Amino acid sequence: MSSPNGGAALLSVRGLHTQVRNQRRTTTVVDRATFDIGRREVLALIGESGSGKTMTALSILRLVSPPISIAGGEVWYQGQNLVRLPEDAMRSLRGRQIAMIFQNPRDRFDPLQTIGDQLVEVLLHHRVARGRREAEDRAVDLLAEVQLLDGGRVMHLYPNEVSGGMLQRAMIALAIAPAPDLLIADEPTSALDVTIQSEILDLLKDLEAARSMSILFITHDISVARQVADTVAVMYAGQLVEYGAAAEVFANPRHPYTQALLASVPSPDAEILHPIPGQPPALSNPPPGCRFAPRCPSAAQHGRALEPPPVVTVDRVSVRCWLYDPGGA
Amino acid sequence: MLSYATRRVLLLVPVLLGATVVVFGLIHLIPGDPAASLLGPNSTDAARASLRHSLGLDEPLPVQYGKWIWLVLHLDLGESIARRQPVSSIVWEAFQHTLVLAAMATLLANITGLFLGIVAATRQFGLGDRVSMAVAALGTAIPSYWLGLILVSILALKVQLFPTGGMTSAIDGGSPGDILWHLILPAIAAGAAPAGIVARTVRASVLEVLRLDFVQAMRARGLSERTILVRHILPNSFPAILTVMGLQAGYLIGGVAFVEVVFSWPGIGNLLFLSIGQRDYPVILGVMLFVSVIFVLLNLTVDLMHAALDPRVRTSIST
Amino acid sequence: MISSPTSPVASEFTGASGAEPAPQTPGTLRAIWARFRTDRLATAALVLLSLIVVICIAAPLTSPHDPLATEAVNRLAPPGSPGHILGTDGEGRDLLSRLIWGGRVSLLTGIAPVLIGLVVGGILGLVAGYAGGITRTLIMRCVDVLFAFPAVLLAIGIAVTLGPGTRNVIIALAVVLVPSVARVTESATVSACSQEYIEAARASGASGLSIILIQLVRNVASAPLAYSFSIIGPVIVFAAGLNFLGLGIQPPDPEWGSMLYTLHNSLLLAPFTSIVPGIPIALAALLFDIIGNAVRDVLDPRLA
Amino acid sequence: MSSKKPEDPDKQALALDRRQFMKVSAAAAVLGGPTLSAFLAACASGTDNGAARGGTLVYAMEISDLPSLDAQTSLSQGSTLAQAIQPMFEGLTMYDRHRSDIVPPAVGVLAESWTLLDGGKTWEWHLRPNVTFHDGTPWNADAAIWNFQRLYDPKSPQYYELAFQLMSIYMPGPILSMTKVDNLTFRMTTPIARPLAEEIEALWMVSPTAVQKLGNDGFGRAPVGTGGMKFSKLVPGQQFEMVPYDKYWGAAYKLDKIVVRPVGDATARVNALVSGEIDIAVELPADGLDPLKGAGKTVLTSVRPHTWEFIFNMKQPPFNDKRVRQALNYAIDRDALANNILKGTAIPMTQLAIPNSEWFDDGLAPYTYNPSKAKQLLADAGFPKGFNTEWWTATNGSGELQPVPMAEFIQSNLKDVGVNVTLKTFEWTAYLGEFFKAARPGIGAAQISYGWSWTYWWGLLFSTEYLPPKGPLNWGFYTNPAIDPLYDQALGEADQGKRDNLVKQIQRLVWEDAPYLFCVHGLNVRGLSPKVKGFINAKEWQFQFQTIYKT
Repeated sequence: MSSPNGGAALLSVRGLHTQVRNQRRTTTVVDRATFDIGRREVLALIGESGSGKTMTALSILRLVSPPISIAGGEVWYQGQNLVRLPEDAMRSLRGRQIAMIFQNPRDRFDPLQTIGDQLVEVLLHHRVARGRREAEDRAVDLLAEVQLLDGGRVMHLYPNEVSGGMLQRAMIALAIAPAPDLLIADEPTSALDVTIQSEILDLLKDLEAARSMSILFITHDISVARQVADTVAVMYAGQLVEYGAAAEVFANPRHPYTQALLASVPSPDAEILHPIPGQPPALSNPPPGCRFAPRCPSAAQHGRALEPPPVVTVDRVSVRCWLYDPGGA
Repeated sequence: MLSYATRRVLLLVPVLLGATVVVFGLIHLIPGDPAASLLGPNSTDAARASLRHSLGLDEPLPVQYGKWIWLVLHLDLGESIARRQPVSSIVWEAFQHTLVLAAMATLLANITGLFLGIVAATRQFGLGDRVSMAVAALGTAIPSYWLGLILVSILALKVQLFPTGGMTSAIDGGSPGDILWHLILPAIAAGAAPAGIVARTVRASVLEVLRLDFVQAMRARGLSERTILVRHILPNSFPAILTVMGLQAGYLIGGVAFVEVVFSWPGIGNLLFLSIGQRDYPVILGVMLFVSVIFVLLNLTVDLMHAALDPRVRTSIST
Repeated sequence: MISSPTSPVASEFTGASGAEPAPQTPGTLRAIWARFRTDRLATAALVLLSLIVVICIAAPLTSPHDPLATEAVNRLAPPGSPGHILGTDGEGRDLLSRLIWGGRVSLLTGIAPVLIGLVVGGILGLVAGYAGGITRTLIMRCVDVLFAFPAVLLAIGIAVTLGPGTRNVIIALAVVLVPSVARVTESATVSACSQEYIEAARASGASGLSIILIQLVRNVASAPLAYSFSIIGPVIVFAAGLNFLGLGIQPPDPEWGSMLYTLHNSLLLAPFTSIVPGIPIALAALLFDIIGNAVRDVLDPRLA
Repeated sequence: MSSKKPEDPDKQALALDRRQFMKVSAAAAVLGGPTLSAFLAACASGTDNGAARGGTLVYAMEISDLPSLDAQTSLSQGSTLAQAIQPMFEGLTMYDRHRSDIVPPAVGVLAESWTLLDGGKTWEWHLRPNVTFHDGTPWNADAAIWNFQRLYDPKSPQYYELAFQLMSIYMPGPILSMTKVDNLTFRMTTPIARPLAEEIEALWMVSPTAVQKLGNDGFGRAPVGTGGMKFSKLVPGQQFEMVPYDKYWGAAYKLDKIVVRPVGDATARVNALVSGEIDIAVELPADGLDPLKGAGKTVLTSVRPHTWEFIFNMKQPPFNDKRVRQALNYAIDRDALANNILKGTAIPMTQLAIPNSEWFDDGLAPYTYNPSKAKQLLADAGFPKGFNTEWWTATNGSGELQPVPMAEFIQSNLKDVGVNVTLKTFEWTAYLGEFFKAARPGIGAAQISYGWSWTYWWGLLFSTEYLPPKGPLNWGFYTNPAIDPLYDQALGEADQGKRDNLVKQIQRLVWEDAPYLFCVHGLNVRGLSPKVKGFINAKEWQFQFQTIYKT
């Protein structure tokens, strides 16, 4: 799959393959994922929980460790293949050039240190500020940038003393402190109240514009993806099943899973909700051929559920489905 | 924090009261006439009768207990049969020496335990883990009194690097350096088992913290492993480690007893050992009562430090 | 350098994917044994320990000599002497025979207190956790009181009061162990009682009481069992220590700790012989430790 | 008489001067103080270089903690503590331990001489002039009377019951009267003639002023005597120190300081000697001697009056039967006990008296190792299959050698003739406490060792007068009506040869009656650092520090 929006890619993921290995078997959790993120682009990676979205993100940052490992593929960033980069170089790239924020901010802070201390630590570590005083000043500025206006007070609070929304803002401040090119946001709003969700989404959009960052936005929530995405990649059972410009995919979903997904959530266009029948397959024992076949209403149409479907590009949207096989139906 | 501390301190009262009941009970479990045991074989019948009376042994048990506790509250633990000195001063003297040894052993055990535990946790399932945990297992299995004998046999008698026993040199002894020189072998012998336990605890708590999500977030921030370990993982493991370290320090106050005997260290354990041989019951029971108080206070200190170190405990209690 | 630890996501993932069965309750003995056997080190330890235990129990058959027969002309014979594989002690008694006979006492004083502690502490903890209210407060406060003494000193104090002898050492150690078993059992019982099936069974009335208790014991048992197993090793060391201090068995009957104390008089003359009785103490403790760890992993995987 | 240059103790071991063995006769009026010169001349004796002096000596006591240092309660630990505080204290008489050729005789020390009046019932003591205690209190008749009142006069304010209890083992009293004749003379009257010069040898004088000022407990922590060394420092439970007393009346001690530490564990004493932490230790285990010699240390032994035995409980069966007692005496292998278990640090007991002593009876047959004879005697007594019995022993203690291994060996010997002994062990202090309560039903025998060196002991042990509770040493309630007249006769007999004969007759009766399981004579093992010079290996339980110095 190539970048659907064209232009020079900031990050190119090619055939990324991540596995969990234990004594008995090897389970593929990210199956040859291929996609690009352009400069100032927001790519929404959509899928149910357990579909491999987070694994994809962690694989890009190489934050996986045994028994999980990257078994193949490439991740190109500024002419370097991150999969093969030495650990030292990778570490200096983490946070500074590719930052990440997470779903439950409360679990992602050191509970024993104040928010300020943790900000200062990152600022000093990445040499964004020299000396503690300067770092504290910068930290207050950063907190202001994420709409935490009484930064001077927040600095001295412990993570368990502030609300989830404030903490998510603080985490964003932490992430953008070294001015990264790419921000990976893993379900950043899922744990928050709906009102705060949209504030955070707005904040991320603003920051994207103001700091000209790219964002890899991971969510299971189609409505959230609709609000932020330039590009959409839909993941099912470790595989990308549909990948294309957001407008196109949302307007005209091709893969039966994408269609079902869109039908299952409230949207301006859909009046009735249709939950997807059945359960996603166990990745340790995926069905042969098309992984969605057991739940697919259209599987009977092509009758080739037992063979792996090809990836077909239709109108600059890539789809992994027998329905679009040029040689087939 | 303050109310938490107050509550913890108040909870001690029934526990300490119970401890006195246990010790009082033990006095009365001693077979034979306590007065005869307390006064020794050379005592006259009159002296025994007067002691029985002053101990109130001719009165109902609750009255006896009340009178005894009154004496205990005045730090009067009776008089040693063998030494004919107040038990309180004998015990206090010996306790200070035990404290020195227990402190040194605790220090050694904690440093070694921390080192082994961190090595093991950060190399989970690797060679470092296996070696560290094997050392820890050996440490906990080897009897301290046996290790003491082996150390004496090799390092004091064969190589003569260290003294064979005692706390000070007979000639010009007593300087801190001299005491330290006498401390090394007994502290190693006493500290081996706690070191093993601390190592296991450190490994488990560090692994537990390593499993926490914030560690991954720290990595995503680009922090180095060393920074994460030293500034975040260890402080977070520390409350659990501290609890075990405190327990081990408490254990050592009693547990150095065996080592004290092997090294003739003039502490509580040696005192207890001698008093056992001499059937010096007032000293034995005085030691138990005294040490239980110290032990309870030590546990309290550990709890309070735990609270002080962990803002979650602190705030959850202050709100 | 420091390698990366297991990712939290990984365990979550493997759990969700059903890659591992999620063991919750110990299940049948057969299942426990099957899981235990996968630990090769622990299995080897079990075999070796069983061998030691059998040899000691069968002392009348396995001991090459009378452990009390002195041979004054042949005292402190070095290991490998004719007729005395491990040599002889200070009174010319066969060291191996004394170790074998002594093992009976040492193992008994190490294991019996744990068993007593398990039964008594287990019942107390179960009653306290199940009954709650004033009963629980009463029991647990008493337990707290015993916790006010360092274990070593409490055991010494009790043993001294009761007088020397193997039986009294066992009693003293059991008293020391009861509180910790009671605490472990009580907290396990409280958490088990909060589960719905117990609530429901309770609501169904007294007729179901015995069933509840059986059910409860089955659910609670693993924690105190694992705990008890893990302390056998230290208790063996501890019990031998009390004998080392002269609180246990009386001469000339052999026991590892008291043999060690007696032989330390010959430390300079026969260093090896003098420290030999420490070896079985450490070995038994180590083997129990290895087995205890494996048992804990099998019974209570969350603690692993 | 000046003391001789010390000779090789091993060669000297058996060379005992019979004429001097018992020199104090209770019946004869003797002017005492025959060997004061030893104290006075010590400076010039004992070494070939009289000018050599100095050094700090570390002496290890064979007890585990530091009890009160009061000379008059020091016997609570046997004579172990007495040995250690000996440099600070002196009595009216003391053994002259400045010689190694004979068993030390009692000589006048704080008494220059004495006169026996009233057929030996009244002793008139002539005190040494110009002696002061370390605190400046003068030594005179008042001080002497005050000291005896402290022990023997319950009506005096300074009466110290504990001291009396401990001391009465050696001098049971009573003292009928004490009268001051002049400032340096007083008289002491006892109901019968007694060999007081020997009996009060271990009764040392304390400063009345210091006791009054500090109280009995306080005095025990800061003792004041008249000896050549004075107390300087106490580290509770660990050590005490003594330095020379510059106003000492006698020959100055040569050491600059003596440090005394309690090291109760015999092996710990050997270890500390080997590693050089201490300079002198006594009561060393047999297994420690070869390693000590290997480490270049000096090991000294000597045959001195000492017996190690089990006392049978004569009050009940089976030990009220002489055949049983004799049987057991035939059942033990004394040679193996002395030579193998104790590795030659003891000799087999062939009679109560040590070889070559005044009382050694060449015509007395020893109990040999003869198990079949033992079995026969047991069968005759009605125990063909033997019996079970409980015996008590200490685990350590003053003069006790290695009681547990020895008892275990004996136990194993007795098992061979069908007598099953259950041992019950006690630490020394507790053991003495139990021992002094005398035999009780159910206890077959109790172990003890005696370091007696004068006739008087045998009265305490065997005469009807000193049955328990009056005489706590006769644990087993042994009496033989034939002994009493012999003993009375001996006490009053002036002629050395006749008295020795009487004593030998007592011994024959005792040997035949076998109230003890006779075992061994200990050889008084002393270990010395090679740096210790001027040490005189006295043939007595204690040695003196006066002539010692260190290089």
